[in-house]
Amino acid sequence: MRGRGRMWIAATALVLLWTGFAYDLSRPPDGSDYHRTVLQITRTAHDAAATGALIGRQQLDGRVFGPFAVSAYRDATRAMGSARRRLTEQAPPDGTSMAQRDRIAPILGAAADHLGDAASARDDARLRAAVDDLEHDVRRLATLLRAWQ
Amino acid sequence: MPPEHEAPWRVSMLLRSEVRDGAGRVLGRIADLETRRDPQGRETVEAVVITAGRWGRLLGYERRERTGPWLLEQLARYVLRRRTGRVPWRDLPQASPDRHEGPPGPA
Amino acid sequence: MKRVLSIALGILTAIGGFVDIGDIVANSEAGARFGVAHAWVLAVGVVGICSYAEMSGRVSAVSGRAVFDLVRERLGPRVALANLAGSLLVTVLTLGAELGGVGLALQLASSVDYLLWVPVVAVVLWVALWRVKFSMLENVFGLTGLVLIVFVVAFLRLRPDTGALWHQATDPGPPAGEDWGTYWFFAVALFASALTPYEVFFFSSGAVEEQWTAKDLRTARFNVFLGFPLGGLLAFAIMLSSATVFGPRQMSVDTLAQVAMPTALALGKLGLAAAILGFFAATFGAAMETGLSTGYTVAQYFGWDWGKLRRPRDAARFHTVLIIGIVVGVALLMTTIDPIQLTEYTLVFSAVALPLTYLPILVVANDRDYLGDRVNGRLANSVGSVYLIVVVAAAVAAIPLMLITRMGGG
Amino acid sequence: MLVAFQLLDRQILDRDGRPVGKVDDIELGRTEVGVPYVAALLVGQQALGDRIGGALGRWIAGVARRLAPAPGRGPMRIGFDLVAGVDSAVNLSVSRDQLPDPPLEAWLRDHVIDRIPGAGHAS
Repeated sequence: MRGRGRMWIAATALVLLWTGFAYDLSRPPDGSDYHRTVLQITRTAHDAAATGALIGRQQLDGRVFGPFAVSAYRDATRAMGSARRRLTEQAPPDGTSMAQRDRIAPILGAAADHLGDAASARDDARLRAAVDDLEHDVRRLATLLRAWQ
Repeated sequence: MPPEHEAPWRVSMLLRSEVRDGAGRVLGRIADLETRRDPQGRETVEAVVITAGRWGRLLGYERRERTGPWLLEQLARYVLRRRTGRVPWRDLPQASPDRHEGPPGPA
Repeated sequence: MKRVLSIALGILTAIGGFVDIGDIVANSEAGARFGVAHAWVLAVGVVGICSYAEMSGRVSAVSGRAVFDLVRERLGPRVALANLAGSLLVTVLTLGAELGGVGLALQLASSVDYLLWVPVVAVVLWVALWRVKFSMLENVFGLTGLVLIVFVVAFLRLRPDTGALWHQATDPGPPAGEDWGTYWFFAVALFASALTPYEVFFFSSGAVEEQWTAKDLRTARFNVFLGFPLGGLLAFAIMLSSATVFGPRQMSVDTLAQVAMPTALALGKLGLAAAILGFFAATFGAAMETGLSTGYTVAQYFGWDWGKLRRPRDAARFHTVLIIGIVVGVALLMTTIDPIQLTEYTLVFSAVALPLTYLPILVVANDRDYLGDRVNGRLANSVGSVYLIVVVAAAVAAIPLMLITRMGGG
Repeated sequence: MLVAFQLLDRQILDRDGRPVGKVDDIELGRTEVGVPYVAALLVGQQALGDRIGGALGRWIAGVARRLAPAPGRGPMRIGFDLVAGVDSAVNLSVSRDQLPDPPLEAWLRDHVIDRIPGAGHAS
């Protein structure tokens, strides 16, 4: 009997914990949740752009070989894509959030384009231009990060 | 269940069964069996080691001798609740391998 | 002369073999986000693995019993079965992470997606465990792993701001923009990366299989006490170079390409190639060890025949477990989970599982029935007891920290 | 001797130091006056499953029973008179080849491992 009683307690605790998790995951996001999400997205985009810029610079200096650059760009592009996807997936719950999204969205778009430019650049001149653009994006994203943190 | 009683005993049936004293109070659970070689060369059970805690067996700390670093010694004592004892087999007249009731205790 | 050579070989192999995907990922990530504020954790981890490996090596050499043998004996079949389930889960997760690491290293060298590499790597791994002379392979990969020294060279070439690094290391804590929760989450991950259970399964099983004696024990102590700290130095170099390159740029690390970047920055193509080769050797070597460890733990629990020196048909159950372990590891990666993320989870769970094997070893290392006068001395017991507290604290804290910090994501 | 501590769950090695299995349980005989004595070591997942108990234990024992060559034969028994000595392992005085093959090992060897090329080569 004692064993069964303990089992009931454990089962109840498990169900409660699970319900708590489910509630936490399914409740509509409020302003502070959205703020955290935007912050994460900005950070991901910043890192991806910075990675792209870093590889581009090394490519210009002849410090990396082709396959490495290809897979590093691919990683960065994938991260940038997921950041943009997350931004469109979640609707901003209030006015402040909307303003945040509207500030970050165009930068993400530009950074994604520049990342693509760098990854597909066929000559040094184009690569240099793309890297310069990316570095500009990185600075803008870093400014936003500092402001929002 | 007569066939059950016909089947030979296994050590696992005895371990963790309760040992009671004459008044029916639980002394503890069997943690180990102490054997001695008899004249025919068989390892016969001489006594049972009982512990009061719920853990029958804890890393060998139910043995009498002191081992282990201080920290573990304390931990083991706490879990075993310090009460380990030894009951000679002949004081367990109606011993039977029943997990739930345990052998009726010594006089 | 030959003996000196074999000792040197052992030490070098231990250095190269110390680092695996967990060390690579944890050190690089922590370095980027926290500088060297976790340097002390690495030191604590290295001392821990030294004491743990020394104890289990001694127990196995003197008693002829490997770690999981003793776990079953001391904990009984039920608790040990739960223990086996936990340890096996962590070992298979680690195997998956290492296989993913090999795949990623090959991707960096070839630009072919790692998912295409993983099945190939798995088959090569299985063939290696099935019939190749294992000690030879172990030495080859251990020695090749030594090229990770490139991170030391890269760090020195990067002209680091040593004053700032020294300040971070001596006054540890989260920098601006990070919180204490994340700091401790990374501390647990780093600790777990240095003190992985599979290393000890592998080490003690090797001791039993190669029938170590007291003389071998002395050699093994050399390997442990020199090899592991020097291996830890390689891990530290990864942290340092990551801190130097990514710290000022406020970047975090989440891909293997980023981990390798400092070597390219400092040393160009050659340095980059060395880093990638080092990743490959370190992860493949660790994949062999974790693969074998899945078989060791199960076989030792049930008392089956096991070992890398046995003919497969004489240890059919052991080899079947190995195959299943590798297949599950591959299946894990085929869910397309990011291997770096898998590594992070693996570190959390190995922190949770560590006390399960640490405790029985500490107990047996004190048992005179087993070790006679070779039981732990006062120093070994003081260190062992302190680490018991540390290991339990890390295990208790790991999951809550993971949930609170959302895998350190903030 | 302390039966649970020194015998139960220890590794069994044969005359040549090769593993035979674990002491998964111990069978007790009764002397003329009814005092139990150590009669045999029980080896294999059947005995282990019975000992673990619960659904998991029943499953382990059930699978082992199904694999056994003859149904209803019970777990492998090694008479205690075959035990030469007990240290960190239980050492037998006979060779493993004189004991019955563990069913799971035999099944896996014949159906899986032996079918893969190179199974007979030591590495």
